[in-house]
Amino acid sequence: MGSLATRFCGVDLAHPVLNGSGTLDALAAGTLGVSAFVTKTVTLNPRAGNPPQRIAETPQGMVNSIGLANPGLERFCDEHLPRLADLGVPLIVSGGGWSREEYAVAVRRIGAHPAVAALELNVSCPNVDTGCISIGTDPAETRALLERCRAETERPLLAKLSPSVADVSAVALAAAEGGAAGLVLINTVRGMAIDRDTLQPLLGGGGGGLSGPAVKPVALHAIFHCRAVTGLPIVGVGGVACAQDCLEFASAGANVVALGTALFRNPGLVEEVVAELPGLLERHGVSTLDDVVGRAHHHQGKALLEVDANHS
Amino acid sequence: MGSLATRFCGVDLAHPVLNGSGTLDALAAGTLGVSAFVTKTVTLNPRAGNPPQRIAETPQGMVNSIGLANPGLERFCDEHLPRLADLGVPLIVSGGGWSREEYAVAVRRIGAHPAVAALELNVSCPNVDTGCISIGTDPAETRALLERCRAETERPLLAKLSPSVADVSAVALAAAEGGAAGLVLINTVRGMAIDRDTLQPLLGGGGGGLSGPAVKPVALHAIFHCRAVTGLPIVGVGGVACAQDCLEFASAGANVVALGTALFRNPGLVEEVVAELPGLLERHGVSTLDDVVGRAHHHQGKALLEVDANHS
Amino acid sequence: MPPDRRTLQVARVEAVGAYTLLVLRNDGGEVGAPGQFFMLQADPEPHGAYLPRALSAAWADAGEIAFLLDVRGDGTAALVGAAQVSVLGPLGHGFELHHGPAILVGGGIGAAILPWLVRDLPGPVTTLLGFREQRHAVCAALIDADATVVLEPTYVTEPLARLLPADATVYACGPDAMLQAVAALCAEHAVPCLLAMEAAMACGFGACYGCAVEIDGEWKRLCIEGPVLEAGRVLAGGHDG
Amino acid sequence: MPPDRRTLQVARVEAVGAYTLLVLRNDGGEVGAPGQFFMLQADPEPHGAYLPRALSAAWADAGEIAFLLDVRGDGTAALVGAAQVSVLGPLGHGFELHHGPAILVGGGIGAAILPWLVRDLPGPVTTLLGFREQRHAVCAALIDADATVVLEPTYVTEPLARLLPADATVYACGPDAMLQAVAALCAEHAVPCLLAMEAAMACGFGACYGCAVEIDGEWKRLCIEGPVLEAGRVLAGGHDG
Ligand SMILES: Cc1cc2nc3c(=O)[nH]c(=O)nc-3n(C[C@H](O)[C@H](O)[C@H](O)COP(=O)(O)OP(=O)(O)OC[C@H]3O[C@@H](n4cnc5c(N)ncnc54)[C@H](O)[C@@H]3O)c2cc1C
Ligand SMILES: Cc1cc2nc3c(=O)[nH]c(=O)nc-3n(C[C@H](O)[C@H](O)[C@H](O)COP(=O)(O)OP(=O)(O)OC[C@H]3O[C@@H](n4cnc5c(N)ncnc54)[C@H](O)[C@@H]3O)c2cc1C
Ligand SMILES: Cc1cc2nc3c(=O)[nH]c(=O)nc-3n(C[C@H](O)[C@H](O)[C@H](O)COP(=O)(O)O)c2cc1C
Ligand SMILES: Cc1cc2nc3c(=O)[nH]c(=O)nc-3n(C[C@H](O)[C@H](O)[C@H](O)COP(=O)(O)O)c2cc1C
Ligand code: FES
Ligand code: FES
Repeated sequence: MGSLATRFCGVDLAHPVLNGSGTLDALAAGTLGVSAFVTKTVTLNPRAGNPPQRIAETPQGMVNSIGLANPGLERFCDEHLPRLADLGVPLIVSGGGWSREEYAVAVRRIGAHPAVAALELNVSCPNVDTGCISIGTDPAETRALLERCRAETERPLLAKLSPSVADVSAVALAAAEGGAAGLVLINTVRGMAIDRDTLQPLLGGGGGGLSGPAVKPVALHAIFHCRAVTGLPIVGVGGVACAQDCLEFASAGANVVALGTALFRNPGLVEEVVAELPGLLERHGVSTLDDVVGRAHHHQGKALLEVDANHS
Repeated sequence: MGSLATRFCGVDLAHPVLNGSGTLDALAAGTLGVSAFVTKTVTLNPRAGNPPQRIAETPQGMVNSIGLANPGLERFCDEHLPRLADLGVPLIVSGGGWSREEYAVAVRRIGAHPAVAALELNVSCPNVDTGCISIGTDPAETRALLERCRAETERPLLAKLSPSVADVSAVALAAAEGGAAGLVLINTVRGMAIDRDTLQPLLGGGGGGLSGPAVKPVALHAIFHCRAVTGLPIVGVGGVACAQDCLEFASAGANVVALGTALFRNPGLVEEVVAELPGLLERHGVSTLDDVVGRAHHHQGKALLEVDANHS
Repeated sequence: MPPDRRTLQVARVEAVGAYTLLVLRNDGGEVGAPGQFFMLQADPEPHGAYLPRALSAAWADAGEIAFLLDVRGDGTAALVGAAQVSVLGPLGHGFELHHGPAILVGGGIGAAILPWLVRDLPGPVTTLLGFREQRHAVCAALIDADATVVLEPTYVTEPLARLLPADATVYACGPDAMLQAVAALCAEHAVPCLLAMEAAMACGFGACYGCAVEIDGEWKRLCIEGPVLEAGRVLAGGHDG
Repeated sequence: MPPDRRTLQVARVEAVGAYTLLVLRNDGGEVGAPGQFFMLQADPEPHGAYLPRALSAAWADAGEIAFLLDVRGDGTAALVGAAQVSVLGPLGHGFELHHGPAILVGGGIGAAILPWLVRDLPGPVTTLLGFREQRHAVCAALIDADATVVLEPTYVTEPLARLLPADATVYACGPDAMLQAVAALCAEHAVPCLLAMEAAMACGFGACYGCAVEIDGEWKRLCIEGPVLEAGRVLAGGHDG
């Protein structure tokens, strides 16, 4: 049986299963076995988040309008980061903002902390008014943001992108050109829920972001195309619910995967997936997930990729 | 009990339940009780469609890569249209193309047929290389297309839009400015499926379009925002599976709804929903679906709408 | 620190008037304290209920864990039809059991949480219960044979107002409006008051930030801070969400 | 014209070697002819199988409809565990029953379709069956006690080649590669040949265009044109999809 250990953007990982930003508070519940802990998105100023109701169940998924509730850069660095540093796994800190400068300030401060292995730039949160996602819908803005932030740290920068754009691979390419070391795909898909009794918007934020198995096909599509266009390493996230999903995400182009919404239902899932992976890899005739990465791109020469690339 | 009869873009309908384009062949299976029949998208030239496998099951949905298989304008008008005219319900013909001129030719020819009540312009199919969806991701192109086609017919033109864009309401607004009488929201969401055994792309077309209950939150979001921005009447489609869904879609801003993927599982669903609607409307204290249309927009003055509008 | 998750067999399901009692065979696993809650999901995963449901135990010990359910939607319906249930918990903070007399106030299915509390409270207990209709009140027998039961249009705050001031701690669970009224009454009479609150929850263990409630004047996670809170922590602001 | 959909009770479920026999109580509803198929879904809707599954009847009459299933995934697993099943059909075109001798060729679960055919064919029948392993071959007894059964690595085309040419019609069902081989053999000997084919289907009644197969040199809907087709209509092109 092969090993699950891998390396992602220069960070050594015991296995390829992480958590999605904003879907695990390791200070409240522990790491649940993830090989690297990804923090909830931190912004320059503290944010209370959106008023309740913040979550709605949907067919094989949920819509959330948390609204980037977080303690702000200052308190995060002073109070949270030192405790996160003691978790014993590499840290990936997610940052968000409303302008290039806000991101740059956060990246400089966070990137300077020795416990931080990499930074994730969230340019894709659907639950805030401007900022974040408006950067992430514009390739030029995304490129400029990455360039600006690259100047602030030696740590690898990952760009987390939204699938709710006309062509996510164009944004991914811009991120690559700006100096992103890797991509995180996908953030939630824009969605909305209506209260079945009052017929009013159910969520306090009005709209929200759809996650869970429902969006798995959307994630696979984004990963496949961004991989084809950029060749960057990818954290695959979006509806991953079992070891088999990890293989499918890897084949589409993800080097490692992150569990998000699935953790809410089962905090033991990371350990279950990690336990199941070696056997599943063996059944597929390979010894590591790396052997599967990008396999869907090498079909019948390159025919399929070309057919599909035309579609975007 | 109230009446289900309604009027949409000048077309009298016995009730508010239609079919989604490409999800019912009335010549093969009858109208199944829809109040107006929407055809599969017709293109200038015949199209064989994509190679198999064309469909994949996903959590609470499916991904298809049919690829606009259709007999082409000529055969459609000569062989299909006369038979469709005998169905006894208003016809809405969906047209697609690769250039403004192709759409214009189709609109002129189809719009001239006396049995055609309205035309739907599909600018949102994810399963063809260029054309269609590349128009529908660009507001200026969409406006120009509508303007060009308006010149060719007196019939109402409906624009069918894709949710896989950064801001569908901007495209909707452009369609409105170009002269669209109404909107059809949503077409499928870009997605992909991987064969669980070979880990290769499962669909012959590589990528495809996600539909079914999984995308319901995405449809509600698009309808809500396009309604807010354009005020145009809307055919709501995307995961509708029961009478309750019709009310939620109406509240978000749909005047009538269309059943798509749900028909594949249950061709009797139109009749079931139509039978259930009056009682459900009564439980909500209203007598027609019109009474519910747009209700989600009139919350606490206008506060919620404004909160949410900021999010896009 | 990671919450405990296990699969338990359903021992029995009984109608209790309009509500349903779901009793799980416990495997000797930890059950926590009255007021704590569990995230439950039918196993195998039910159709139409992607997320687990938050439920407070009606009572629990090494042998069994019981829940009183208001079966409203797909999730609870699947639970009362299941042969086994996946159970995450105990979660959150339960009631701090004060010495001395206790006044228990339950509204509707909020009463579900009280049987265990009645059993464990060290001092004398007075129980006040309010329900919509008689069929909901049937569960009063599970809680306290001597309970004062009122039906709408009478609110449970009426008998409570007659008892106050009192040298007692008030433990309340029920709809938000009732909790606010109870908290206001207790504040007026400077009577200590603990509220068991509800919010839409996706995870129950602090991961999703979905269960925000205005606590200490800020949106905080109910699953971490509560679900049982001192009334003073939530009364102050009065959130407008 | 709209396909008929009804809910039928499961009469019995039996293991037949590696396969499973699912017998539904028919309510006297229409059953069509051998080779037609039905879209089946467990009722209530199962978790993990959003679309119904296409299955050809193993046999059917006013009293019961039987299916022989290869339980591979969530949909078929839910069917064999269900108490009732929603059934759409009969759908598509079945076998045209030629007079005179018949040679039946079945490969793997493709044999599921043959019992009804054996029962209804007017002339003498020779049955050739090929399976992966003995446990799959157990179902041969349901089809024809005198069947010639081969196991891999022997292919069912071997005994067929020995029978041809013959003054008979060949009726074949099995994996694509087998059907192509059977069709090629029959074409070579100018023997009439009918193939029951499979394709991924979402609807079964012509609505989704998902079941495209190259028929008469074009992609056509198998659910409308087939699933039973004259071999000549599919042999010609040889699709590369
Ligand atoms: C700490 C805590 C303890 C609880 N204890 C108990 C208890 O002991 N007994 C008990 O019966 N209940 C209890 N509840 C409430 C219980 O969790 C809910 O009643 C239960 O989730 C309802 O599930 P359901 O499947 O019946 O209904 P559903 O309404 O189908 O499921 C609830 C789900 O639907 C969503 N939803 C709710 N309302 C709407 C709406 N109007 N429109 C659209 N979506 C909606 C919610 O977000 C949730 O995901 C408790 C809740 C909490 C937070
Ligand atoms: C006309 C017709 C008649 C048939 N008759 C019979 C019969 O009599 N007996 C019988 O056993 N079978 C029959 N089949 C085949 C049967 O429909 C399939 O075996 C069945 O759908 C499998 O369902 P499942 O739930 O077991 O497997 P699953 O594989 O879980 O379900 C099949 C679903 O998964 C998708 N899928 C299939 N393969 C993959 C893959 N590698 N990766 C990802 N997704 C995949 C398909 O699109 C389909 O939606 C027939 C098919 C047709 C078209
Ligand atoms: C409740 C919730 C909160 C989230 N918060 C964040 C966040 O703060 N930053 C971020 O980049 N992504 C956030 N996400 C997105 C997830 O990290 C992930 O990209 C998305 O949910 C898709 O994965 P999933 O389907 O596995 O959940 C959040 C998702 C959920 C459900
Ligand atoms: C198999 C299939 C084929 C479709 N073909 C078309 C089409 O030709 N033209 C079009 O505008 N939309 C087409 N659609 C999109 C549907 O009309 C509808 O917009 C979409 O499926 C979302 O609705 P649903 O979730 O109810 O299916 C197709 C959808 C499916 C599933
Ligand atoms: S329920 Fe998820 S944080 Fe409280
Ligand atoms: S299965 Fe839908 S068209 Fe044939």
